[in-house]
Amino acid sequence: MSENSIALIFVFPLFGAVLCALVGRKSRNLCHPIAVASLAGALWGGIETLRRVIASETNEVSYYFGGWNADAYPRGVGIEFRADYLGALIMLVVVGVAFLVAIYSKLPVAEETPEKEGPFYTLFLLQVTGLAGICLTGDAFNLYVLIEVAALTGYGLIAMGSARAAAATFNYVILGTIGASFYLLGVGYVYMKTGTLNMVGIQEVITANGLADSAAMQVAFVFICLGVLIKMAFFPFHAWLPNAYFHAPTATSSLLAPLVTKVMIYVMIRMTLTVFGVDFSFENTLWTEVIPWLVVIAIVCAATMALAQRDVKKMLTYLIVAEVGYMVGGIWVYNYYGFIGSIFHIISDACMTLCLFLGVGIILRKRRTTHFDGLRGLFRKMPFTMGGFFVGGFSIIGLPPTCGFFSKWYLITGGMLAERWEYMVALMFSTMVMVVLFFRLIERIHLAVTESGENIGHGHGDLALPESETFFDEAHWTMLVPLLLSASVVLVIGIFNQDIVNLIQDFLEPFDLPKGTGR
Amino acid sequence: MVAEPTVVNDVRPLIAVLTPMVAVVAIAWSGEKRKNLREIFTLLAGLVQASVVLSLTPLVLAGNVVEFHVWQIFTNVPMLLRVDGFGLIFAAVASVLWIATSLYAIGYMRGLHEHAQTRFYSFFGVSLCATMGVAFSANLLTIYFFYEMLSVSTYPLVTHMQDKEARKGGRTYLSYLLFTSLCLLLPALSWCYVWLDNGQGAMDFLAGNSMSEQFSDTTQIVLLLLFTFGFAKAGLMPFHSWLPNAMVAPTPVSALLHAVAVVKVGVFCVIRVYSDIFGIEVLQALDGEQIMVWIACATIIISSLIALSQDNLKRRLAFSTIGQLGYVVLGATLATKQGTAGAVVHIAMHACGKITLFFCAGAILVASGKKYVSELRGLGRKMPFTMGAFLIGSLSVIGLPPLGGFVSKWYLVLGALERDYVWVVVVLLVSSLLNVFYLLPVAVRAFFRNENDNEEGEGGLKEAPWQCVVPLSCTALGCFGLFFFSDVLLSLAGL
Amino acid sequence: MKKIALAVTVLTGILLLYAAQDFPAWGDLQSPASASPVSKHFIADTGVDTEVPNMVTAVLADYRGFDTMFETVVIFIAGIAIIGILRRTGADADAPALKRENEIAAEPDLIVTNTVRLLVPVIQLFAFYVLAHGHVSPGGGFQGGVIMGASFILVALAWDLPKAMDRLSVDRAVMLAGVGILIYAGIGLFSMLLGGEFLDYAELSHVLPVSREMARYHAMLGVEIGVAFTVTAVMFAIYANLSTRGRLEGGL
Amino acid sequence: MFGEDGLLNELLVERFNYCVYVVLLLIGLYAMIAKNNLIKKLIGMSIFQTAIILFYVSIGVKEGGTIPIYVAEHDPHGHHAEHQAHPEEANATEETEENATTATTLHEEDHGHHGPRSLTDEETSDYANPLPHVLMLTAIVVGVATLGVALALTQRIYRAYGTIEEDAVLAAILAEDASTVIPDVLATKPKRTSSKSRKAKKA
Repeated sequence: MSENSIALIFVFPLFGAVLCALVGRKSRNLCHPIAVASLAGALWGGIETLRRVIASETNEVSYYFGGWNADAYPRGVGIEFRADYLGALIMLVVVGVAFLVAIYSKLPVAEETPEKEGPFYTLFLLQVTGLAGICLTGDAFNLYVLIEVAALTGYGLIAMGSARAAAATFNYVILGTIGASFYLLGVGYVYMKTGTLNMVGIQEVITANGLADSAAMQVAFVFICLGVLIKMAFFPFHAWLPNAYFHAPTATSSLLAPLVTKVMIYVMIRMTLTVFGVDFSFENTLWTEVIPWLVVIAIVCAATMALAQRDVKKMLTYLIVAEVGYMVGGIWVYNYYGFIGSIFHIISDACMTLCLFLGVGIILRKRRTTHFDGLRGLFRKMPFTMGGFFVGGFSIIGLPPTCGFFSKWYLITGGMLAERWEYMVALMFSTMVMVVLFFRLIERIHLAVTESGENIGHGHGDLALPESETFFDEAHWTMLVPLLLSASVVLVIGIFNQDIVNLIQDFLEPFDLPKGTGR
Repeated sequence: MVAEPTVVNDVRPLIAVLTPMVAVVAIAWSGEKRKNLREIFTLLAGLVQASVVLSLTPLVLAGNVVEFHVWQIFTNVPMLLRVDGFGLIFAAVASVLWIATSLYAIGYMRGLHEHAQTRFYSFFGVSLCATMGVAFSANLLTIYFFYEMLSVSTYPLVTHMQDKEARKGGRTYLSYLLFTSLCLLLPALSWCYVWLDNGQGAMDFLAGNSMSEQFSDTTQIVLLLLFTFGFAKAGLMPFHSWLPNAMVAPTPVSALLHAVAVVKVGVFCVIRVYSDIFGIEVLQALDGEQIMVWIACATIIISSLIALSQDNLKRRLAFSTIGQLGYVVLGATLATKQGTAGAVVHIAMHACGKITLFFCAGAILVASGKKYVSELRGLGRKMPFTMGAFLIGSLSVIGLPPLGGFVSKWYLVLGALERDYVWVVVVLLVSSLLNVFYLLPVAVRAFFRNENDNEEGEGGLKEAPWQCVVPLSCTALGCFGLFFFSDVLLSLAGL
Repeated sequence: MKKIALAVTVLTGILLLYAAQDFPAWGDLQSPASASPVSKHFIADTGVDTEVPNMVTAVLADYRGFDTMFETVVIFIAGIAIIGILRRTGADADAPALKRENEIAAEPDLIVTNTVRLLVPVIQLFAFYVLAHGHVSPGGGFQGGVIMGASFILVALAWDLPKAMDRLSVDRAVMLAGVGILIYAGIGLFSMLLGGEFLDYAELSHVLPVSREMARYHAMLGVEIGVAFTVTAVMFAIYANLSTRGRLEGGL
Repeated sequence: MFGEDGLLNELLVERFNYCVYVVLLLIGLYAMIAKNNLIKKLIGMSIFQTAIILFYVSIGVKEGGTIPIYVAEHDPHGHHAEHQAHPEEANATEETEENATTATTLHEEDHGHHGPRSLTDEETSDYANPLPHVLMLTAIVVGVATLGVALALTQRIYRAYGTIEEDAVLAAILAEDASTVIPDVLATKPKRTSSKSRKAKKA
């Protein structure tokens, strides 16, 4: 079974999804266990895959669907799944995050989208299938199909919430379709000029035919990047994200917020490194001089907008936009360390965003609101929940030893070596904004002060909170355990970052990225 | 680096760092209901920690360094604990004074019936863990970890009162510390990390100083500035104003913050960077390094002048602290062996003196509820022990023999003369005079002014609880002790 | 918004035209896409590999069968998502139906119903033909499924939705769609269990009394049937939900 | 780029298809962004996707190529069928094949095996490229699915706000936002206790 581990990653969720759809109407309670079990299976397949990649000599494992392997047939005849360190790591993050969210979603789904458990878990599992597939596929068109699988399930999952969610989703559909269509168009250009859809095949043809100066290829690159940037909610194209994630049901936003944008950044890395190749992607001043400045604008604007929010969940959605800027910047400073930072930040940001969204979900469930005013005194009621939430916050700020510190570290190093000072200033600015944001939250959660600054309870003697507020009221264990797990993952990834970074370095080594400056 | 010290692997540094964390778990478990148990745990942890730290002294005095490898953070950069003389001085000061502070805190907190005492003791423990970590860090990254940990873990202590003022103070505190550490320090660290590609291990405090080979003078100055201001806990102007703002905290916290843990961590880090990352020789050879001396001197003078105008006793002490920290930084910037030694010893001397002063301020608050210098008339007769200790602490901070403060100032003067900075000597003298002007009147007013107005309840004024008085008397005696045993400190500091 | 749109459109247009100068000539035999080994292999060796005369079907269901599986999943997702979005639950479900203006509670027209009665079997038969004959002529699961779904929609148009739902209720449609995916993925999984890769139909020759190539041929028919199931069911489910705003009652 | 012999002529005459797709795509894109009516946006979306489909299919065209389904002589089953059921017809095709210029020997060899054979290069150029067609089948399906979901969303929006004009929906949402009061959880609790105490006093 081990040689089929790549197939298992999506076979489990796929069959699980169909099963959910089949049993969902009659016995809704079965859906949750099915989802958790199938994701556990997928997780096993994912770990097995990573293990195989590590064991393999070339640091990558290929899997040819339908048996159309590259030895007997021309490359690109069938669809190839190619797991290298980059893909395998991010796939593992996707499946792991989804697994935690699946456990977590038991109560929120039953409460927020009653009687829709069947459709919800079906879409949930298919979303995971799509996202995990994106990380592994070695075929540019298959990537499009999987992007659309992820997008469509996303639309469904978000719109299952309120009418507001539907209105927000409509924007998402329009922008998402523009993004995906641009990607499709770009792939069409690439196919027209290279005659293959296999990612490695495309790279080979570009090198062999000297397509670096081809106008069509350049436009293809621009379209693909544009499409991916829209899909990842890069700043000027972010309009769909905050509302969609804000109004989405808790379980949905907990799943989508950590994963969708990150996976799209993965796609961008994949496109620049594997498909178009380093020379093509980073030698053309048409975009290499433009995108870093866009990144700066994106980070600064998104951070500023986050600062203006008075609602935790809304604030977090803007933080996602800012973090997207970080990672795109990490790619486009075009430096070895920048890439490490970018890839590591995909992993760590997924974990810490998960942590925060899980925390926000619990707040929402307890307080019926995520507005700043509703946060007072939460720490007394739910110390463990809020502890986990704070860990996520520290990681976003970038305090050691959480993983956020290490990714930021590599990003800064990359920016410094590439002498992209404007990027570093933007990073610093947004870090400061995050400090302000999170300590504003911590102040409210921890200190029980009101918006106007008056204090509930006085400094001396016991806090004069209403009696009902002082007792210990922790979240349900199905919600608390995933939160604490994600918080500990944030710490563990941080502490053992060296192991992950080694894998990323092994992945990046063949691309011969610039490691230093001309200093 | 004269001779390579022998490296001894030992788990004791880790034990010293982790003891407070274990205590935190025990404290949190005991909770508000079992007060006595909780406080016993606190004291016990302090005793264990102090004895572990002190047990390392013979090893270090014999010229060894003690190391413990925790885990690998980056390529070439492990999380490494290492005890050398300098670190040991700081760790010993911190752990011994923690015992005193814990004892004092018990009296203070119970005396004022403070809320959330469990939280208070817990985070106190965490801060101590971070302080120990800083003292024993073997490289820049490890030190950064503990530095940030200290920033965050003292936040709940600063905002302990939970009122508007505490909130404001907490905000200023964190925004200054995190802004500097994330925006100045992190790039500087990352800049240093770049060397690692050349296999130099330049972040390690024991590694040879390759700074001058790697960077131009301008770059080095920029790095120097980034580091010096990045460690904003050192309280150098213009990043000093978190310190007076953090005065909203309960007095034991202020004592810990301003005498032992936080500010000393700041200057400790600065000295580490100056002497172990840049290296004395490099600094001496560096053009434009004098700018740091000027900044330190300016901080000393300006803060002393501001201290003169403060009526709130704790704020006055806070500005005094800023000035005293300036001494330490000055010693480091002098870039001579004697200057550095002076700086190191001054950490201990000032810690002992200033904690006494804060203890006294707290004891006065507990006993009489008075916060302002102008209210203290005649208090010396009611609280002879407290005010006596205050006088001793003041004299030590001013730097009169036979008190500890004298020794460190002496070496600072020697260091300045070695570099032919006569004007620095002048600055030192002027600032000592200013110290006299802002510290002595407090004691004088307490002892020699009659109380003009008899207010309600004044008659019943007594000494503070014994848990308060005992520690402050001990630390006051410590000021004497440090003078007489200063040779141990100096030999640890490498002289 | 209009100005932004105009600017975006003009920019995109410039990019597109800029790229167009680099395009290969129309119908160029030597264009990279036409001359690539992949394309050549599809044309030259489909017969050898799979014995299917319709290259499009072979590429769709076998060479790129994984794409097609997810394509089917996309259809399935659309059906589930629409149900998820439009289904009324809780208080929403009890809300009274909106009375539409000019609503005529008319009987179904006799001419229409009778014509449909005659047409539906023919349409369904044709759907089976398109499905089954997809290997040798244009057609296949998607096309057949759509035609099949259209027959149910026609019933719903001629009478009303409940009449059509008597034949294929939305619940059953969801089930059918799931079964379609199960057939497709099940064939893939079965070939994996037989020792090949996922969707490596040739492995089915271990259990079928045919050659490896013919195993691919037959398995393709199998997956096309799965596709047809899903498409039929989802087409109808989409229609049923959209036409009644998720209430599943009354006519259009 | 805009020389007299250059782009315009080339675009309009030689690459007419490409031009059509560009125009369609731009129409669709403009409608998606600029139109106020949600349904019109969706129409734009459909046009946009159709344009891409047109583009892809244009890639697959080969001059003189037929649809990518084997003609009888290349049909892997053709020979079996012909030999068994219609021997005369099979012979007839065989003759035409022998008259034809291509790869006779290979063909005969194949004939001997009565099985499918690999086509020669020249034979392959007779068929259009099947891959773009397959890809577009997928793209069409994806487009339909997206459209379906988007229509469902539109209905949901209409159900909630009674309009499908974007600005009207936005106005309704803003009005809704303005009227929502954030429930202050902590502030409400003391009142409750005080009312309880009041009751206690009454009692």
